[in-house]
Amino acid sequence: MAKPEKLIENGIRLDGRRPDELRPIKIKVGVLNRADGSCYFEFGLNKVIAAVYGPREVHPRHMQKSNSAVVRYKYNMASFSVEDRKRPGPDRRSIEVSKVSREALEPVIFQEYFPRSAIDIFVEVLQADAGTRTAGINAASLALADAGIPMKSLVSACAVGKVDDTLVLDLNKDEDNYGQADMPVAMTPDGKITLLQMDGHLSGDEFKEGLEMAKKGCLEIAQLQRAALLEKYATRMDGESNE
Amino acid sequence: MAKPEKLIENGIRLDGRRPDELRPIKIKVGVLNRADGSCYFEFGLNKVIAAVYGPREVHPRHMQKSNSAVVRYKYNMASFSVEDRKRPGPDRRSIEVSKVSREALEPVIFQEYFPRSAIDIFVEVLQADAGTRTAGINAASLALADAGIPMKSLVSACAVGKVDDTLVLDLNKDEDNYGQADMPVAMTPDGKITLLQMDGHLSGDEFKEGLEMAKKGCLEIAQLQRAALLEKYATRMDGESNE
Amino acid sequence: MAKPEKLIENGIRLDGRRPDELRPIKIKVGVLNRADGSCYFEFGLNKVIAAVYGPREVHPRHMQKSNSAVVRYKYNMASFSVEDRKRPGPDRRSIEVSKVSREALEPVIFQEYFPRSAIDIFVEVLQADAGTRTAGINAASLALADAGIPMKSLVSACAVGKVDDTLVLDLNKDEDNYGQADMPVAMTPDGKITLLQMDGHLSGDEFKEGLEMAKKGCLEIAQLQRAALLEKYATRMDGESNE
Amino acid sequence: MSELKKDLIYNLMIKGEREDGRRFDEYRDIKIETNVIEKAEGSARVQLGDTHLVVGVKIQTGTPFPDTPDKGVIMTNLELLPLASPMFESGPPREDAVELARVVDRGIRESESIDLSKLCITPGEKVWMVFIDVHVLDDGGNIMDAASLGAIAALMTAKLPASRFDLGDDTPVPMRDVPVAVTAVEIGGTIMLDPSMNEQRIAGTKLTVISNQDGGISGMQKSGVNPLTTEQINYIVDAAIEKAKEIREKFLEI
Amino acid sequence: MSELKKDLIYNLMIKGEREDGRRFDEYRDIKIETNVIEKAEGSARVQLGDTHLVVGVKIQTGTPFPDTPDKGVIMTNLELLPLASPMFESGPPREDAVELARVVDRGIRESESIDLSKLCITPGEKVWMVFIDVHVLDDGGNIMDAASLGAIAALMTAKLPASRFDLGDDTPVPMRDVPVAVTAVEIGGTIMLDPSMNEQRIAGTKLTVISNQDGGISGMQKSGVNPLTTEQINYIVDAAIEKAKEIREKFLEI
Amino acid sequence: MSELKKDLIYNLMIKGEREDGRRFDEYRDIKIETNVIEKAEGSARVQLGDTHLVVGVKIQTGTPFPDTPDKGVIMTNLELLPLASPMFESGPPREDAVELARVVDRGIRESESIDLSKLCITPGEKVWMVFIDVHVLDDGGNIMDAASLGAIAALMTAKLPASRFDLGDDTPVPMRDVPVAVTAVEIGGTIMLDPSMNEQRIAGTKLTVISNQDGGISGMQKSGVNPLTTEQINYIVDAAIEKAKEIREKFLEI
Repeated sequence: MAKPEKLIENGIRLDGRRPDELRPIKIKVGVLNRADGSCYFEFGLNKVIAAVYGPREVHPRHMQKSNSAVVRYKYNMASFSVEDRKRPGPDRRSIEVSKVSREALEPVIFQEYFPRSAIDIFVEVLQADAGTRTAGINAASLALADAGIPMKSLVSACAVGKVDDTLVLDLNKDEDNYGQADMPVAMTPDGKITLLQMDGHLSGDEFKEGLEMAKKGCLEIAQLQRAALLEKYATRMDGESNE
Repeated sequence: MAKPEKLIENGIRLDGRRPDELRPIKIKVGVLNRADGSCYFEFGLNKVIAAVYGPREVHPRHMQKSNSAVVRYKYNMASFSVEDRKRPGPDRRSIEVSKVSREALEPVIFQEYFPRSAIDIFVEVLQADAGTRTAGINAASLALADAGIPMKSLVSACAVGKVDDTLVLDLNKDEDNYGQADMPVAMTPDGKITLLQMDGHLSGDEFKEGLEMAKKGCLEIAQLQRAALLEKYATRMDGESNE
Repeated sequence: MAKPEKLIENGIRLDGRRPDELRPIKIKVGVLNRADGSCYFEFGLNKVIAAVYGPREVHPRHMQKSNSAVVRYKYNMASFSVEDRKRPGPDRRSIEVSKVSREALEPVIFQEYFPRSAIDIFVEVLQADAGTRTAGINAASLALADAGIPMKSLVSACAVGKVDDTLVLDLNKDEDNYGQADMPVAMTPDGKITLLQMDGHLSGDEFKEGLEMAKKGCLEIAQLQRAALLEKYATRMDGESNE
Repeated sequence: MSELKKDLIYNLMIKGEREDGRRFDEYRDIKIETNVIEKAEGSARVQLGDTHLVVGVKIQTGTPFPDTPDKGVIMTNLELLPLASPMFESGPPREDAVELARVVDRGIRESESIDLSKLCITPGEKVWMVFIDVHVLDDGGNIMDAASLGAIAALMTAKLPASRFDLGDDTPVPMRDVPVAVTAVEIGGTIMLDPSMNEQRIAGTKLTVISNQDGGISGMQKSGVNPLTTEQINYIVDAAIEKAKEIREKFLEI
Repeated sequence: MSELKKDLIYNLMIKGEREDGRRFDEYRDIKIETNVIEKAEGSARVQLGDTHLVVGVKIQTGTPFPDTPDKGVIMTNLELLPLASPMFESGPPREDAVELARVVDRGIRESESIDLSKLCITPGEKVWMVFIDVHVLDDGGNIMDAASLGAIAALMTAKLPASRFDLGDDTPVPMRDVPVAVTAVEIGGTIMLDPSMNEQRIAGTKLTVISNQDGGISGMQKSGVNPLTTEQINYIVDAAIEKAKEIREKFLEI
Repeated sequence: MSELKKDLIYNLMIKGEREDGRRFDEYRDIKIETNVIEKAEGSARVQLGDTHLVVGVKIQTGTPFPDTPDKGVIMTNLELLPLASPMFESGPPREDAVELARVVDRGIRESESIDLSKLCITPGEKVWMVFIDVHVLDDGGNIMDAASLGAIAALMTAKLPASRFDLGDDTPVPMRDVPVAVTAVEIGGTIMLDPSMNEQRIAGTKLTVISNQDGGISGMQKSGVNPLTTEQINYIVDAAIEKAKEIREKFLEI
């Protein structure tokens, strides 16, 4: 898409959302058989799947920690997930996203329960449309819960941005491309920020306002996450097979 | 060579062979000093050399198997072995060829005699002209014997193919390029198939007929392999130095 | 620079030096805080920095030697050190330079004092102008001393070359590009040659004469090295902080 | 894999049964959904029993290979992602992934299911490059057949994105055959189609036969260390050609 | 890091002090020297306390990216060289180096401190490619701020080598802002700017705020596992914007 | 290597003998066969005692380097294949292979044995690229000299494949010198030429001297950790130049 003249008209964004409105979200917990825990997460056009293995043995041995689990996070984009085919394998962007995403989740995991072991989180981006790292963190948080990893709480994530001089929640691809700022945030239900990145242009006040907007978005997502977890458990208790 | 009009004329192939005739074969066992076993094998214009080291220690340690030897097979084409220089190092093709070639030989090796050790097979293609994987298996089989690795039997390999709607044994490069099917086969003297790949177009009946043709080819090669081994031992017993 | 008509006029080189004259040298020992020993060395326009860590533990374990230290040497050129940006990371040239430089220093290190440990030498070329390997060896020799590694002696290095049919000491970039021979040499104060490479064209007699010239250059450098070490210790004894 | 599990599968086999109740020549449920990735030119999600994968097809323009100046290019890649199995933990088992990708690729290429000459835009200069990427999400055995089905399903629904490259209207990828891969294993003398993960591991050796609409074979691959007899191979070839017809029919109904 | 050292730093902090005697919002000495590498188009040597690095800028012509045909290209690389710290021994900790490089890069890019459109030579064909390479020689903590300062200093003194490419006279790199990165850590509820290596390791989490001449923010990065509260973040943002002004002023005097 | 073996070689040396009965300045048998790889533009098989290698030369057209627009390109690669020695097991000892390749390369390049200007087809656009690949099959010591001989033998029998590239008739590679590498080791004060594998390992240090038809030196390389005295070096240089003449003469008879 070429740059549109306006990204917001009469207070409504090009995809019909209000400035503080999230894109449609679809969550399904426990979608994979082999993984210890898994979650499929759609965030607008973003489609990601997270899987968790662990606690399990650490290879190579020298990566073990004697008093806690090692948490590893691998964010990977499918070659077909974007307009122009991406070469398979990690690049500098995915290395950074993996690092900050891992750091967004580590604070809620009781790592000290599992010395010398690994908790492996794999996030596959099947389709990308701005917001894959936050979608991945949301999915991974549920996959950890699904794997039965003891956690202090879930983690929820979404971005806030600025387009046409207006703060908006949860940028889509066009807003990301043609907007003025993008700021992904992850937090725990009690408001602790576990991921914060920003690029673009924001005044100090805009930043503070934006952070509040992101926190509201995260709380909304947290509710959907809890509902998805409950649905999974309800299904289980009904004696249905988990597909 | 541009595609010729006919690859078979009056029942005779462009290089003068009948459909069920192998290319000239030249075998020499024990051609290297450092390797535990070795074999030079010419198959038409194909020139390959195989070396075997082992049983020997396995590095890295975690690759050891507690109740059997690990067999490793590395097929490698010299940069100068083909018309257009090949970049050195493994590519996807050589990884696949190494895998299926190893699997073609593993069934005849008494791996359980050598727990925690490795049997390493290296095949170097010095010149390639269609048929390097079968030439490599034939050479490796003899290099294993030359290294004194206990084996149930030798393994022999050759391809069968279809050109000008005719099944032919042991395709050369032009027949491979312009033919309709290529099917490399490896087998033990008692007819057990240890390698089977096919691409191109064959009817079910052609396949069955082709497989019989390949088996006959393998038996012919088996005789030459045995003769080469005997020659080596005879040479040894004559007290001649093994060159 | 395009090839000049003459590289030596009236016995004086383009940069004003006599044939047997070294470029200006600037040495500072102990320039880094984290490294166990370090040295900054300017050799004309060459700017290199060497750091030494060790003796310290060896990873991976299987690289340990049971009766002596392992000496490792990593020569690396900064991307910005040359006219046309160099891609980061080792190339074939830096692998060879690292090898011969390590071999130039190993003979003077009492490696047997530190079994199972590593002495790591890192040489970073910040600017290159012909002579980086010899500059690196000179710097590394002092960084080893600064790290307190027991040594039989220092090692000094410089190149000799032939330009306009004249033997000259310590080639600069233009002399290297347009000259007829380049011969880097490293030696101990008692005249043992620990590095010797040559390319270009020299008669047997020129070689012998050149080697003597290089030895004189090395002795000159050895004096400057000793002075730089003394300055470092003097500074220390004066109670000044080592910057 | 525990000895107990192995014994169980052997004992069932002797009674003519399989762990999931299937007949020896019966496939697990096949679910195929296409156009699941809107940003790809073609895509399919395949579930074959517990095995689950997504295939995406990306198409762009590029330069032909010097020796085939008037033909498009297809490239197949397959990733055994570490989320798909605990066995894939320490880096993907490159060898297996490479073999799977290459067999899927040959299945498409050798069956001539894509008319590569119709992928030529300007001979010697510009052709369509078709990238087939198989993303394995859950390994429940027999990835090979699932990947082959997914690749064909994704290709059959893919468009050449001509409008995006100012080359006129989008058109379907020119397909002319539907190769179907059928994989069998041999356990204790019995041939079973579509092996589950457990069956696959016990058997040691798989034989994949790829056949076309006309009943001809366009690809075969034996994978694994146990040898097979001629009789076993011939039996599998016949069974595979039959089964492929059945699968193809169902597939074309989608 | 020993428990003793940790306790020391905690105890000092409670008394309102730091191990090197600084105030909580005080930076260590900053020494910047430019044009230290004559063969680079721009360069700077930065010493921030014990942290020591060299930034070199190389500029050459190249092809623009297809989606920005009328803009130059900047690329930032940062090497955590093994000579800079015993922690970097067994291969550089790629993850940290990549993060640092990308944050420095975004700081320059997102602040629009370089006018990329002025780096275009022939739209769609030829543009200036600016390579910023950060060589870390000594890690004394807070590499991020030192690297950012070094990158800007090197760029401000860099020349487009037009004469070398037969494109007229050399001109300065078109700079229009001076983004300054300020990094803070939180230890036991106290915010400290410009963390030393020990402070950085105790804190676990850093927050970097990059701000511009107009006082606006052009980049932020939280790095590390401990969470931060909104209050802590807002405090750091305000402090960072103030401190950046101070640093920028001193910097522009150089 | 066992202490016993070392002692044996030392004791022999004291008596003026070598383990294989040679004089100190005597080479092992050299067998050279050319055109052994029909698909290469040039090739040679060299056996120097137990050392055995094949050199293949491939020649194709390509773009010259920007700084030498009117010269062809030569590139030398050497592989210490794991089949050549149990020491090469865990991945080739990259360092040694790189050094060998680079010394062979410099020997050819610096001796100006190939007239690179005659490898230019269209200045700045198209030149001949000569790839020299050394495949070491059996390591019996002194790979350096065997590889150098093989490279020269392969080049002297190589053709520029002009007809294949529609550039007229094939012509020989334009050679104008025959550099010969002679390698020596020092053991207990004694200089030995053409070291066997055992001698090489005991000595620790090799010195290679490459000399030309006019008796001049075009390359030298000390390899290994033991230092050498000026006297030893000068002795080796003289001996190497003499021996090279002898080898070159025999070589040119082939």
